[in-house]
Amino acid sequence: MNAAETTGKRPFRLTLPEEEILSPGHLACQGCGAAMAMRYALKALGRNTILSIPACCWAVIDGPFPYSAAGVPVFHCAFETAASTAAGITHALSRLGREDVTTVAWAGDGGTFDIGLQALSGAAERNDNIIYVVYDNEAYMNTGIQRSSATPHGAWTTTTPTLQFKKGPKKNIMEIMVAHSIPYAATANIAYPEDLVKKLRKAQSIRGMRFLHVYAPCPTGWKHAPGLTVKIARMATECNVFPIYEVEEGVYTLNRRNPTPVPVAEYLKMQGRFHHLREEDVQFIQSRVDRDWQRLIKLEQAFGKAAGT
Amino acid sequence: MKPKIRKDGTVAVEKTGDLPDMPVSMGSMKSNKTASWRSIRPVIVEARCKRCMICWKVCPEPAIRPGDPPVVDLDYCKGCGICIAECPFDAIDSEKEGK
Amino acid sequence: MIEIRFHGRGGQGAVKGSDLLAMAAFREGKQVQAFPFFGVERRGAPVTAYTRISDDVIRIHCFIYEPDVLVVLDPGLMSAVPLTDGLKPGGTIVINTTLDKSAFPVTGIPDVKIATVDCSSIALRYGLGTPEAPIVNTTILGAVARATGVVSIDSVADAIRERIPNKPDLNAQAARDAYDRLHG
Amino acid sequence: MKKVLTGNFAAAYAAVAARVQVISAYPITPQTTIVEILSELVARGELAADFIKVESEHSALAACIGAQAAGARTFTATSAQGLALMHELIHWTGRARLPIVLANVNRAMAPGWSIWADATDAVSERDTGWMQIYCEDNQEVFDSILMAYRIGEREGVLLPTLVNLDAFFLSHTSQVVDLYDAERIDAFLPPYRPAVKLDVADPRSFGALTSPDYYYEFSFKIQKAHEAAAQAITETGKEFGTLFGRSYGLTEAYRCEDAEVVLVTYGTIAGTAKVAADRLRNRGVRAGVLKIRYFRPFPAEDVVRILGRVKAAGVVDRAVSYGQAGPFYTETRSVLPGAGPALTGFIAGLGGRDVSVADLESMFLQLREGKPSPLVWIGVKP
Repeated sequence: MNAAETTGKRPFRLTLPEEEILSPGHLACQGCGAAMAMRYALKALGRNTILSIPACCWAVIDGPFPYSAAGVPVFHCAFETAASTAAGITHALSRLGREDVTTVAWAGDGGTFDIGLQALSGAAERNDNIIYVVYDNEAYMNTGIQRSSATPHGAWTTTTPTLQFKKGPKKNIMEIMVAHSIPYAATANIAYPEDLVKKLRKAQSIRGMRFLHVYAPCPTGWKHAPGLTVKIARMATECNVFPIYEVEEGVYTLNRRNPTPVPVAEYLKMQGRFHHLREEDVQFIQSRVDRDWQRLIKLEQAFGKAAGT
Repeated sequence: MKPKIRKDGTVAVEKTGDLPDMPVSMGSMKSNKTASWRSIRPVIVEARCKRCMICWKVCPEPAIRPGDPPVVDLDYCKGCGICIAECPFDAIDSEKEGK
Repeated sequence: MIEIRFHGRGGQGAVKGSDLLAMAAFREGKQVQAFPFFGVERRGAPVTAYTRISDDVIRIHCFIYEPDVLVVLDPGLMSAVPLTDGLKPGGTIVINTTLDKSAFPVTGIPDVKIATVDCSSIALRYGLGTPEAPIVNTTILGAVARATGVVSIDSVADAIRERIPNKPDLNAQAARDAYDRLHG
Repeated sequence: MKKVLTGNFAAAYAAVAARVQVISAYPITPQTTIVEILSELVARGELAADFIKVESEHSALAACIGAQAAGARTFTATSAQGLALMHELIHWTGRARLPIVLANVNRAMAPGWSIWADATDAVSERDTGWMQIYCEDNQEVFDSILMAYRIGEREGVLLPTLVNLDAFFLSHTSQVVDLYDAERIDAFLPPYRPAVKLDVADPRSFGALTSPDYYYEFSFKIQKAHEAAAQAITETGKEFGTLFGRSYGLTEAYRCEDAEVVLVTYGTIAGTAKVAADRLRNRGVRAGVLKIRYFRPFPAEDVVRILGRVKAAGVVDRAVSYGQAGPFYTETRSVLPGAGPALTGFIAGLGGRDVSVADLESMFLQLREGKPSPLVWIGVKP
């Protein structure tokens, strides 16, 4: 027995809720960002949570019949139905008097940006009372790394080989969701779990469609050492590849500014999926990252709290 | 539906009659020890550990319990090395498994 | 079983008329069936609808090929479509027209009874529709009741009041008016 | 209480009588009035349900699946292209063993665009684990939906049901329908209380990755559920008769006891075939009709028992399985012993083509000629 236990005081402080709802033994790859995202999300939301999970890495991570790792009820649904299944769940809960339960649609980028976009748009337009979380690892990882519309310019995937790497920008899912006039949309990053937890708790306090775009690296698909997951994720935000911000009722708030952003080249060189890029490709990507960041700043200037209306 | 749970936490579903009507989980993935996935083992060096609990925070499994010092649960640690990479005090050594 | 076929143009309310006739018969304890010819209906285009009335369960579910009664909401249709095809010998035709029944000679079917009434004028008097497009479906049911006796005028009026949300009493009164004015 | 209602209204009122808690549906001709009347009844507070007005049929069934899994009784309705769009989730519902009830207005598949009656849409969902009922009239639509919940929710069954009504011949046809009274219906159909549901107090995952070690057994259990359903359908159909005065079974045999020729058929054609049989009997032809109510579970015993007594039988399909024959014909053929009656398959009424009493009389008479054929197209232009 150590001193802390006898005195009841602990010589350490936790910055996240201590309770673990996600159980170990799940089937995520070593260093999986999506597993971290779920662990944090459940810490934020608590046990009164029901998940709809479509085809995505998490359909496997949760474990095969007769097991589950999530620790909360999960309905494994069809690929394109995370939002529509969750809509059904939340309406049933409301009808059965369980307003204390949070319904979460939990999908990958393919199930959100691509095949599930129609159902997501429908649920957003109806303002169904769900939290929709997309954990974005920028490709179809569960089927073995095929490009999705969340795959960034320049990336290798098995369907965008290095000789013909992904051309064109990643779809701006946040702007699509903001265009639906939903009450809350935010980006978050597994490298900033306190921010992620705070945003999910804020989302939980709001009714209607709430959308979280969570950045979740995939060592397998991005070709980096599993130990670098958090470093790469952090760098994505530090170099403005993945800014973290919130849009509440149309009001933009940038949660983090980088006085001197890390060059995008630093981020790219850590991942095998970008190793084929030439200097001019890297410069092009840097120019687009800068442009998108400036655009976001202007959105905050125009539609942020300081804009004053 | 009352599943038979074995001592190791696994669910006994051997006969058709043991099965529910659809695939509904009856046990926790906790019965699935993932130690065998590991080729490196994180070893927390107590003397260097400042009890910041970042290793606990970043573990994707979770396989680290907060404590004084924190404890790695080697039944589940997959050896991803995030805790090693993220420790700001270089207090977690990496040891090769099966050496 | 009595089989009645309605002929009108899109917008005149033939389908609703067939339904109201069934409702009236139902009020008298009959088994009924009413349905439109399932076209892609457009204003002005010829429309057909059907009503079956019986003391027994109605099992048949096909179009009416040999009607006992024809109800014609627009006299122009008498020459525009082969309307009297299949009409049973001794059958009845009720026509919305300003003309006398002698203007509608029917050949090849014995003992056809023709009843005419100017439903358009009656409907307009009660404010049903516009001079260009009077709505005559409720009005003509009064004439059908008088000419065929398949339902009473009271049942027709009750069915109209139950099922027509807009101007129910005026619609019912128009039907009674047609009943009274029928030249049979 | 008796009312004159179209088939679509009967379906909507049945959902109300069943006190469904969540509705999710998308409009499509000729189903549209079902969603319109339910929208109106929910808005007026006459039905205490959430109506999720989704952006597609696919989402309609997905939402019903989520709601039913969370413990609510749900209802949806569609037709043709909409049913086809749901197809993936039709399988999902069957394998998830969720007793959802779907009113499907049988309509032809495009192209060319056709909004008219044809059962090919529903028959294409044969292998999904759903029960399938085909209704002859609007009363049967109302009664079948009520019974579908009772049967589907029964322990050991837990299956969804497709309740089919012919486009326009029922959906837009007014008939007298007895809506009974609410107390008796409530006694017949108690509230939905599933043994297992999405419940934070008992967290489980539903439908996870299932290895070959178990998938096979889950499939076996669906087959067993259909066998249990056949029993439940018979029992519930009798009980329904005691309570409401109308009994139902997997099939309905009409004047088959002494029949020399029998037409096997379904939907509204069954009713017209009964009229044809009556008229032929007046002319000395001993004709009978075997109406198939349930396509799944398929009523093999009834078919064998009734057709085993006759010399010649025909199956009238308002659907076709291209490259083979009428789907009800092949099913009927498959259960009959080799020495069974001479069996002819008729295709009739596709795409809303009217099937008249005269057409059906001609089919009966063709059976008497003793030249069975698996595929006869009635009325096809030469």
